[in-house]
Amino acid sequence: MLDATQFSDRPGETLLEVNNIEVIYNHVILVLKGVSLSVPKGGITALLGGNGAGKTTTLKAVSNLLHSERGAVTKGSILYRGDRVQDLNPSELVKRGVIQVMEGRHCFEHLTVEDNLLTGAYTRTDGKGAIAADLEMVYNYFPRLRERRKSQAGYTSGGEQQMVAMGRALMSRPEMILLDEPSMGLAPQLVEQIFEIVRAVNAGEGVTFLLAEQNTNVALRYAHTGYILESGRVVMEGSAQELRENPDVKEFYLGMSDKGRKSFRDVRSYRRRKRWLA
Amino acid sequence: DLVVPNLSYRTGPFAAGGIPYADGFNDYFTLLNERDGGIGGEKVQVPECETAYNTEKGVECYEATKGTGALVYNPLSTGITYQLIPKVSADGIPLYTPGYGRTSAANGKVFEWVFNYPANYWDGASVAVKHLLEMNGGDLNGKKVALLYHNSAYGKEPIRTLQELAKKHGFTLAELPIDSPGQEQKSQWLQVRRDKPDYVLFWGWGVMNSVAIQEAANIRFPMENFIGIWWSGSENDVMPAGDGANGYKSLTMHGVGMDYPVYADLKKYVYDAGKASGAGDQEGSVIYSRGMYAAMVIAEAIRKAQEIHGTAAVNAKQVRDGFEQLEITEARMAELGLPNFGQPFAASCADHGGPGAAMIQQWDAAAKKWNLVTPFIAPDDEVLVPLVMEDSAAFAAENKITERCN
Amino acid sequence: MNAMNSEGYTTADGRKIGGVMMEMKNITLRFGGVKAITDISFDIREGEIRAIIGPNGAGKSSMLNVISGFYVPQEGEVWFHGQRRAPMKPYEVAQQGIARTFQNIALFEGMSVLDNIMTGRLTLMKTGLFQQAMWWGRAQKEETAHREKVEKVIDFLEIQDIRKTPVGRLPYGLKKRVELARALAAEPKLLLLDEPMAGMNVEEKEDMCRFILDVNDEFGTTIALIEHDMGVVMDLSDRVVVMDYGKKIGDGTPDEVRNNQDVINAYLGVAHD
Amino acid sequence: MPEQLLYAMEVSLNGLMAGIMYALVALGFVLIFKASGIFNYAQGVLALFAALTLVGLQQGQVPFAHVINAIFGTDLHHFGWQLPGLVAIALTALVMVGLAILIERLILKHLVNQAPIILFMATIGLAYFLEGLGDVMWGADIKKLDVGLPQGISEMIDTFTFNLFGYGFFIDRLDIVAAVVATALVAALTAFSQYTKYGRALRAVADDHQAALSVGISLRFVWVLVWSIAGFVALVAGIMWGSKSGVQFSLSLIALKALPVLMLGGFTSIPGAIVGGLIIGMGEKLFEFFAGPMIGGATENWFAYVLALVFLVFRPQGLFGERIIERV
Amino acid sequence: MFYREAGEFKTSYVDDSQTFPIKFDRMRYYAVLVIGFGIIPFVINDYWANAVFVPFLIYAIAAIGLNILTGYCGQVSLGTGGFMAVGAYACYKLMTAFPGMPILVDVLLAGAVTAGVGVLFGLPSLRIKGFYLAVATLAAQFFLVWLFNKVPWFYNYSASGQITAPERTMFGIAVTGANTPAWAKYLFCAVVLFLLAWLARNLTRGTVGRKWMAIRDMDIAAEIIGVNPLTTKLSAFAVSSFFIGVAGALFFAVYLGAAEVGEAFGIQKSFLILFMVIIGGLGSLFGSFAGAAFLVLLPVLLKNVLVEGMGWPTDLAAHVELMIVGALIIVFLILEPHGLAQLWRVAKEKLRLWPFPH
Ligand SMILES: Nc1ncnc2c1ncn2[C@@H]1O[C@H](COP(=O)(O)OP(=O)(O)OP(=O)(O)O)[C@@H](O)[C@H]1O
Ligand SMILES: Nc1ncnc2c1ncn2[C@@H]1O[C@H](COP(=O)(O)OP(=O)(O)OP(=O)(O)O)[C@@H](O)[C@H]1O
Ligand SMILES: [Mg+2]
Ligand SMILES: [Mg+2]
Repeated sequence: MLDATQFSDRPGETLLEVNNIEVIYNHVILVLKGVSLSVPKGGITALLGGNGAGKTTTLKAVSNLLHSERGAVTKGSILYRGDRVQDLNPSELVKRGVIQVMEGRHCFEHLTVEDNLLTGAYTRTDGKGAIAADLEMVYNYFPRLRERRKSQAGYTSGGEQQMVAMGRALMSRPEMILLDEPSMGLAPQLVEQIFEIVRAVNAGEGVTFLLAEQNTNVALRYAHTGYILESGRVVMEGSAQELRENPDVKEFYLGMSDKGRKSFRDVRSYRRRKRWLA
Repeated sequence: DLVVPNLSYRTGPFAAGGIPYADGFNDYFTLLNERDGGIGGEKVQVPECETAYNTEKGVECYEATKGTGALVYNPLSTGITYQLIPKVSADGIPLYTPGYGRTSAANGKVFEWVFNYPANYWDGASVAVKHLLEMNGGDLNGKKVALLYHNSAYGKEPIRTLQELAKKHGFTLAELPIDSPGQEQKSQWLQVRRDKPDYVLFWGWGVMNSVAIQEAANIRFPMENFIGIWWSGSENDVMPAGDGANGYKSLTMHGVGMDYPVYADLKKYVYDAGKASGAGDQEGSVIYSRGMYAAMVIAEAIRKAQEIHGTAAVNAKQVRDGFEQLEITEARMAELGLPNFGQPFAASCADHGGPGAAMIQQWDAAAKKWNLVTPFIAPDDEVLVPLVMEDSAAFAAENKITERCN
Repeated sequence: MNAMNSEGYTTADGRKIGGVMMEMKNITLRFGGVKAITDISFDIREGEIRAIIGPNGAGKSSMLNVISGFYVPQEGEVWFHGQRRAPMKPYEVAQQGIARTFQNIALFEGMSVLDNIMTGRLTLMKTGLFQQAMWWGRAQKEETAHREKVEKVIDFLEIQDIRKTPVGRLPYGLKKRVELARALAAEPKLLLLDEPMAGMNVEEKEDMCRFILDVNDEFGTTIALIEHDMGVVMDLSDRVVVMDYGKKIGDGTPDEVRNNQDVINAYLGVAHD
Repeated sequence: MPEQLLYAMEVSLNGLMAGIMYALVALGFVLIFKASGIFNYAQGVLALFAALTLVGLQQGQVPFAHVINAIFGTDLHHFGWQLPGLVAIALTALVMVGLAILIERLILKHLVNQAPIILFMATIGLAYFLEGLGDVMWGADIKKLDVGLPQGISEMIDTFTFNLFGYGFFIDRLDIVAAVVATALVAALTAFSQYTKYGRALRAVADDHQAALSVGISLRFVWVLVWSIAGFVALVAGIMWGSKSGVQFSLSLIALKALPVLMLGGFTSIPGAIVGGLIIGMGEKLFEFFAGPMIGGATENWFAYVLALVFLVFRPQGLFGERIIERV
Repeated sequence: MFYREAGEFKTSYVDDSQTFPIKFDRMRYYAVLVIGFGIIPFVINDYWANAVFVPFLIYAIAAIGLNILTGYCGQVSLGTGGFMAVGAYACYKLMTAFPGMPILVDVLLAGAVTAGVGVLFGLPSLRIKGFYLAVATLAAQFFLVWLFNKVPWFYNYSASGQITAPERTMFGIAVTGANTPAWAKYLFCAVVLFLLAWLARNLTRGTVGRKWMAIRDMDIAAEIIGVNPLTTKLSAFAVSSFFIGVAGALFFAVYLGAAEVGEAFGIQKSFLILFMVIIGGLGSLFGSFAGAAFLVLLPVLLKNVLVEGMGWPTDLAAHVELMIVGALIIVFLILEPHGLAQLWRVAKEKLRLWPFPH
């Protein structure tokens, strides 16, 4: 078990390494055009970028969920703990401790909230007791879920479903969690909560996080390092610190102008997004 | 060569009946080719075409084969027969449907191209009733008879006749339809068990047969009072019921078993020569014999045609004449190695239906064989002829056909 | 309409807000045991941008569903244009000029972007089955007429380049935009938006805001909007309803709400700048 | 007691029995639907295939004999052994497991995350294939299936009811066996899907393939498991129907009797299959008994469906089916 | 680049919404028409007509019909056989009741009658969804078949319950009955198919089509944006049944000439046509043609290859045929779950990109 401080002592040791992968959907649609990431062990890495940049695709490539979307990694390699994982099937990957929280909830709508959480523990073998304990932990993170535990997930609110998805992942006691847009549709203080949880889990249990996030400013507040994706390519990377400072990031991702945060009302003029690569 | 297509079905729900029939049909012609070098010196080709008892496939087969100079068709399916009747009439190819198909085709005045001698369903119904009469010293008054039938064109054929006969002989008729395929017959047999009919007549085909016999055995219905049409009287039908089937009766229009001289030749020229059709394990079975019988009649008709037209390479039109003037005598059957196998008959321009006599066979479960328990019984023409006339007249009217032969 | 409603008011930036367009009176909605909404009343005025905020599961989306007739509240009345609305089917509501977008995108995955947006105009298209079958003549004329309108929307939302793409392939953010286009195509009087900016980055949110504001003052469309991004809510909306556990805990201008202690406790957590 | 009433009782009883026979087939459908949202059109053919294999193994038939003979001109038919029923059943069960594995490898694996109708279509293809394969392997003739199950009227009930009402009811001994087996099966399967983590996994897979994958449920395992069980259920159904009507093509058509049962009980409920079976069986038989004579009989086929339809109008997800979630 | 759409700019929305926006496609389409109407009728013989073309054309009509219901409106139906039977028997009754009436009118009226029946059995679709509905439509299938089998009025009290199509002519040439020339059969069906396909195209490209698809893709959302599910679903049932009814009428009157309901319009028909639609491609008219062609041609082809070509025994051939068809269905689905039509589209996209992989 290492915690954040340890992490800061010895960076570098990478858990996941994505080397210049290319992803194609339906044999024709080229989406990732050579993406490379390296995710340090015990770190929180943010994957930023606009709509359609390829964040989700990248995460799915790592967790091998692409096949089920008729997509495929056609170039490059994905190494987890140094060994190549792109040919494993997702369940083997989960057994190795990599689990994904998918974009847009994906709850099992006919199962109750609690059953949903328990499916997260499917691959676990450490007995009922441990699982029950973790269930308790999840309920403590998300009290709202405890109230709705017996109702079918399909009938819970958007945010509740988001919590279910999160909790379900935690239930598998993973070593690495791929989070896709965790903050989407969550109330502000819950967003903070979620990220607090992320930080806690990361520090406490040493779980590594790779998270795709639109809410750049929260993401960069909690992440250690970040990558910025633009239409299938990594256009910028660096420590959260550096990224926060970067003027372009400031303008396009944090919505800051030199004179602090400006009102959404004032943004009336048509503004073209700056492209890093023409 | 002479081409006699064999529209058979070795697959689908009725394969169990289609296979032996097709084998018998093929083997007989193989015999003629091997032993006599064909008919009148002309080899016979029997191209087989799979219909799976399905009308569309039947049409496809017909169209596929008719171009090859086919001389006669024998589709072994009432449904397909109805498809083909208009077509053969237009294309001028005879259609031979012994013991099945459209009964009123017996009236040659209307159905120029169709032949269904020696017997048809209405004959069968009448013969069955006659047998019942014999069993009851000629009186069926107040008796209850149930007709259990395949809920289709085939199964419905005998109803009119039986209704007439019921009027005439004063027995009551109960009609119990069973939907194809007929694995579930509980309702029908419970009803039989309640109403306790004295006799059950049965028009079934395929799995329906074995299930019916099984169920009859289950409810302990006296088997000797359970009489099936000739399509419900094969080994396949009684075997599954085991001993329960003992005593079950069915009609037949020809002999059964292998004690006919022809089998010696078949063995010599066909089976042992490894030329047997299909898996070659059907010899002597009831349906096999029927296929062979049909082949025999067709062969004789062709021979007749050759005789009439003085050429070996006859065409379809000439073969029709052969059918129309065909006469099968006891002597002839003996020559063919099938003494007393079928009934003697002579066709004519007006009569395409033959005498319509049939025998009753009974299953001996212990010996696992059918025994003939009656000689040929002639049907009750005084009832049947008017019916045939009526139905064929209706057809003639609908299709604007003018009567021939007069 | 009674006098009080008809007044209207003028916003900070001088937009004129008309009388009450839609009024919810004491709405209560239950699902078996769950009380999604408890006795909530509020109104939406002509031309205003009305925000509904609240923690997850507070009942916001349910409220929109009540407005668009998909959920039928056990108690309470819905008043529209000064008349009590008789219980009616969702499609009838839509025909009254109420269009909406959904929280979990509800686009027609099997159709192209263009067709999806065209469906927005179904309520306005009138040719019958037989004219359609004949095509030439009325059907075609109508088709092209509406197509022109739709193209305007497409230009407006800057999605020309994806016109013909099947929506299934679009990334999340664009789907949201297409959904907005579909709603706009209906030329609604009242536009309901359920978290239109979820899953967008600041820049995209800025674009979205621009669209919403433009719709509001170019077509004078009234807008009710659910959003979790306080920045957006506070900047855009004229008045805000705050819900918590199905109850209304606040209602007023952004500033009033922002400083309302209940709201801070229940939702904002920290007082928001 | 009035005769009619007695008859009606007898008919109802037999209806219930028939219903159980239908339920045996329906069970297979439910299992697969529950576990993958696949409507398995091939279930009927599976039953046929299982029965054919069982008879074949028991009689020591040479598989593909017909083809082999056709090609090599040999004359193979039988190995000449005669296995005891249970051994044959066990072997057949193994074959069905093997089949399940093949199906997963060759078909399902490639269709993860596809629309239900597509998977449905795939099972149709499978049905065609198995139908052909079964015939090629074992031949198309009627086969007698005999694993020593009792058959025919049960004297006990007959005499008992006779002493009671003066009219002996007919109950087929085979049906009684079927009833017992079915109850056991249902109990076992329900327990399995309620109380094991696999049960939960199955339902998860049915809801969302991708999400199931993402939490580490191995679709491969789940599907092989489920199809094996379904194969076994098919075997049981095959045995019951086979001993009733002999084994041949039509056996696959019993699937059609199972559909209304399925619909009425709910595609996702194991007990539903039984209850649905009972209702359908009894309903159709009683209708035939009362209305049949008036409107010409053979009403069972359509009435079963109409009956189910009526229920559906009131409960669109069937009696015990999972509520269809309608949410935006 | 073999296949171009680049360099074609639409100047009006009318052009843009035409059936074949791409010149290349348009050309191919005209070519097909020329062959279909200009060449085949002159070279066709009985075998090709009865074994291949006529069934293909008729099944194509039925497939389009079912595709409208299942592919466009998302209502899975297994009642197709029953509805074809309605068409057939309606046509038979009309033909025999009004011998003077032109056959084309008979056929279209038969379609109309079927549409009515279709709407009736469509009503449950308002509550029942998905596979439940599919199984529910079987009620229609079995009931209708039973009805036509039981009630003698439908088959004019003929002894065996078979119906036989009397001869009817068009412009003095027989199109039904035994004496119909092959080309007449073919041409009659081809014309009807052409007309109906054109109607289908119009319906699916406009308002009605969008309503159907909206209901298919997400019925709740559709209702909320203003689609009336009742009228939409029923209209789909009506139109689809009309097509299927016409197909049934042709199937009986022109193709079979005589029919027995259980045999010709049994449950297998329902499945067969559903297969055509799915294999061809749900929600694609081209798919309906492709699917029909596939399932009509393939068996005939296999049969000829295996039996005539390789001289296999017919039963073995038949079994193997089943296996091959089954296997092919699966293979196609794995290659492209959305049917032959989609396979075709992807192929085109590849061609467009050719020689570049993406
Ligand atoms: N199943 C698919 N088939 C075809 N194209 C797809 C598919 N899924 C995604 N794409 C394409 O891949 C590109 C990247 O999509 P992706 O979902 O990875 O972006 P994203 O960064 O996650 O966007 P968002 O922030 O909106 O989630 C998009 O342009 C999209 O059109
Ligand atoms: N159809 C339904 N059946 C049962 N419960 C429901 C249904 N719809 C909503 N609920 C419950 O009602 C409550 C309010 O749901 P709603 O979707 O309105 O929340 P919300 O305010 O939109 O939250 P979020 O911001 O997360 O979307 C939730 O607890 C939800 O579980
Ligand atoms: Mg994404
Ligand atoms: Mg919501």
